[in-house]
Amino acid sequence: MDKRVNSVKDAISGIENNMTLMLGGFGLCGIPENCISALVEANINGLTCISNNAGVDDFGLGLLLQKKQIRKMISSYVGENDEFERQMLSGELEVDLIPQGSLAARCYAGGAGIPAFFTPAGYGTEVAEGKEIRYFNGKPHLLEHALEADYAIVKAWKGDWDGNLIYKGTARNFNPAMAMAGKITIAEVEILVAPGELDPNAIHTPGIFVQRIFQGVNYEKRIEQRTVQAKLS
Amino acid sequence: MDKRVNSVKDAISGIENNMTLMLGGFGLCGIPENCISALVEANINGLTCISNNAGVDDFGLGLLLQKKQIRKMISSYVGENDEFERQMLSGELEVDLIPQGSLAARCYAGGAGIPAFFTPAGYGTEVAEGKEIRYFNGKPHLLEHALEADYAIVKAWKGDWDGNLIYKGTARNFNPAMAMAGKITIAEVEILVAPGELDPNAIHTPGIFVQRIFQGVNYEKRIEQRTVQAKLS
Amino acid sequence: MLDKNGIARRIAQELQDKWYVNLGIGIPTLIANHVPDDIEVTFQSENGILGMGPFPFEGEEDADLINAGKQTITALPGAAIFDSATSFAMIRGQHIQLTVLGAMEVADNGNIANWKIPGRMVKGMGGAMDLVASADNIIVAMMHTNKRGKSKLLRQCSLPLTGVGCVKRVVTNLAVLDVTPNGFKLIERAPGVTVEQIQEATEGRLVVEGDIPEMNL
Amino acid sequence: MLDKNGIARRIAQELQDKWYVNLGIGIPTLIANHVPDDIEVTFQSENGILGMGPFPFEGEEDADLINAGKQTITALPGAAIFDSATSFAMIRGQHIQLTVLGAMEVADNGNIANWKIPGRMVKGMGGAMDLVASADNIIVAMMHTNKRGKSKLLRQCSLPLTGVGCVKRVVTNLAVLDVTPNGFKLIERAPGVTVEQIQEATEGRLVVEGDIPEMNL
Repeated sequence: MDKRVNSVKDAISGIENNMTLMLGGFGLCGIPENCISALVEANINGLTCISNNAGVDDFGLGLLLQKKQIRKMISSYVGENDEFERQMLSGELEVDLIPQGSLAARCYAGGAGIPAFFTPAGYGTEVAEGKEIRYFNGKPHLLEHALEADYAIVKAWKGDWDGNLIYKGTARNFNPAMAMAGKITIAEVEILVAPGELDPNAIHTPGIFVQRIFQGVNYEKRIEQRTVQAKLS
Repeated sequence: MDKRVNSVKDAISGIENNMTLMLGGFGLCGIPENCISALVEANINGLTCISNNAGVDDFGLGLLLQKKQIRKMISSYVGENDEFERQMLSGELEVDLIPQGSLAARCYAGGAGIPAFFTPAGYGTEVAEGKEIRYFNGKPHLLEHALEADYAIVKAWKGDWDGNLIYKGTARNFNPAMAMAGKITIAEVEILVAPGELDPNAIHTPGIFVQRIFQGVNYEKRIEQRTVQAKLS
Repeated sequence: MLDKNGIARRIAQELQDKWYVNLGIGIPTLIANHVPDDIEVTFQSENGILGMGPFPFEGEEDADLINAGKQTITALPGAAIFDSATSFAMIRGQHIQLTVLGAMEVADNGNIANWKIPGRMVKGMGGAMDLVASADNIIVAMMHTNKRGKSKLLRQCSLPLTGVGCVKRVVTNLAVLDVTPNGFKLIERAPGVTVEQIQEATEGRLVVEGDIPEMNL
Repeated sequence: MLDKNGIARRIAQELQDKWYVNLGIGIPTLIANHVPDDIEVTFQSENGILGMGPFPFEGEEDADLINAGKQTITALPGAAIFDSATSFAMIRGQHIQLTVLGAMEVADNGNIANWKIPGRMVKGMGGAMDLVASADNIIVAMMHTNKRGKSKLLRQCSLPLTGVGCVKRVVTNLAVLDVTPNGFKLIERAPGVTVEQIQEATEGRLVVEGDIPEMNL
């Protein structure tokens, strides 16, 4: 079932102003660099972006923020981005902050046909405002609802034409749950192979969750915090 | 973090009469053969067994049924087992039948700290009796609760001393979700290796979910329905 | 009148290119043998495989590679293996375009019963309740009447339900019928079968409008 | 009085053999450098790794291998990688034996605030709300007072909460304190610090019973 598209432009075709997107990645690790650049170039505006973070000022989702293409961010952590903070505090940008585990679980639920579930995270905090509280085993939980997106955009290490994906290291993060939750899921990969070349036992995202796939180019894979130790000689 | 135990007897130590066990497998595929035999030998009784199926008359959980060690089965499908049907229809055996997807999701939820969730499966049927119904997007859903077990017993293909597991083919089935849901999880594997020998990217069940591990012996891996096609010569 | 393979062949005409399809045990399994050459469909089996292939050659059976009917199978190039929780995430999340399953009874309001005969047969629902409650597109494949000649297309199911209002289409040895607010709407007759025979064999409300074409197999 | 490394060293004494531990950003991260030789603990980072190792050697950094603080790391033998949903399944499911995190404020009823200063700093809660709501065993690592000398151990948090009634123990540059129904119970003094200095620096209720030993570092 060949899901290859010819270019990143074809991959993002159909994404329109005011749509809701999910974008995989944690910090700058495992983000769909090619698609983000294409969204900047296509100048699509008014986006609601569901992504754990908001990139940095000049990379990742920060590029869309710079051009004010994002109307609303749904994230768990948005530090490391001055322009983000400016837009949020000035009220230009709407922001919905969600506990990281609830964000992951809500994406997973959206893809898994679970419309709502109970979680302990956020009880007694701002996050609980307006939400149903119920006790299980004597412990309070919030009812959280599934998240879905018009398009989910994920980045994997390897993929095949059928859309099967394998991630590398901690670049996996939110990508698998978001891949499940997109009405249309776009996957960009570093290495695209023919069906049969990936071990069926080693697939992280089965191809059924992916509608379009292409091999990206020029991955920068910027490191946010380069921490090293000196080699003993 | 060495979780090896010396024998299957050590692996099941602590399992007592009237406890609740989860046992991985689908049909006879991916079942913990060694632990089942050890439970038969240890003559532990009054068990509540959560397992998708109940084995066949003379293999898998059927061995425990033969010796009437099971008080209650929680399963989705229990055909292919005459002794099971006899015990159930005569009232000797208590049976809770659960939709297969709800069973998997309830095990996953038990391991994932999600006490309850909504699913469409079973609405309008016996399964819905006594359960809360709620509509999402105009569609009725049941509130289902997490399942947990005193011990979860799973079977994997490869494992390491830290408890990391890799399954082979469709022998994966219920094993990963159940591994998450045991207060104590016992893993039996065909091949046990030292930490570092498994690819961290290819682990299906991270070791944190496993408390005891051992290399099983004499796997029979019986096939329930041997379906083949003739080779064209 | 069709045999089981005929029913499977007729349902195979419903398949569309690039669909993911879940086939139940029995007649539905046979559909895989009749996929038109010009389309590509991928079969999911709910025990944890996408890209299920044909039965293995003799001597190449793998006990660790079975379908939901516990039959030994093969994996096609591009297959993916996953666990049960992920498998039903696909099903509940409506990532599968077509579900075909057997039934003991179908009612003219789309209700289906296929898992239990109280006091006599209790095999369990397996994945059927998840499948029928989740899928948008459900076809039932079955014989029009049971072994005692009694209609399986009813005004109301007498057996414990598997799902309510979920069946969209029924393909039997006699006919293709759609579930509509007014009951079973006759769409096609099996070769050589008359409208009267179908009416005779259908206990539920049957809507017959205009000429009913014969199936084109 | 302790420096940040001293706080980390003291908390490392709480570690037990075979524990899985989640360390937050800041002081908690330093704990990994002080694990006693005779025990083995495994560090989880909530972005998706168990078995996190030390920073890589220069030139061996991998952009695809970071911790939750976005720092380049290594994976130890026996490490496992997983996705965010699975990572928080571990956390919510209480598979982790100890969580250590920083805080802006801790109240004497175990409330904690560490994610937001209204109108001024809104970085988000990241995984902290899941961690504090889920873990049975939560230690806060922080300085006893803020940069302006104001106590961070309060009768009541003034900032938006991260979690309620969840902190079990606080280790600061001045003391080890347990959260009890009667407030912060003083357990140990930092080297050279008096009970009076701790009382002075603690705004919340402080319970001092008997002789308070000095930490044994």
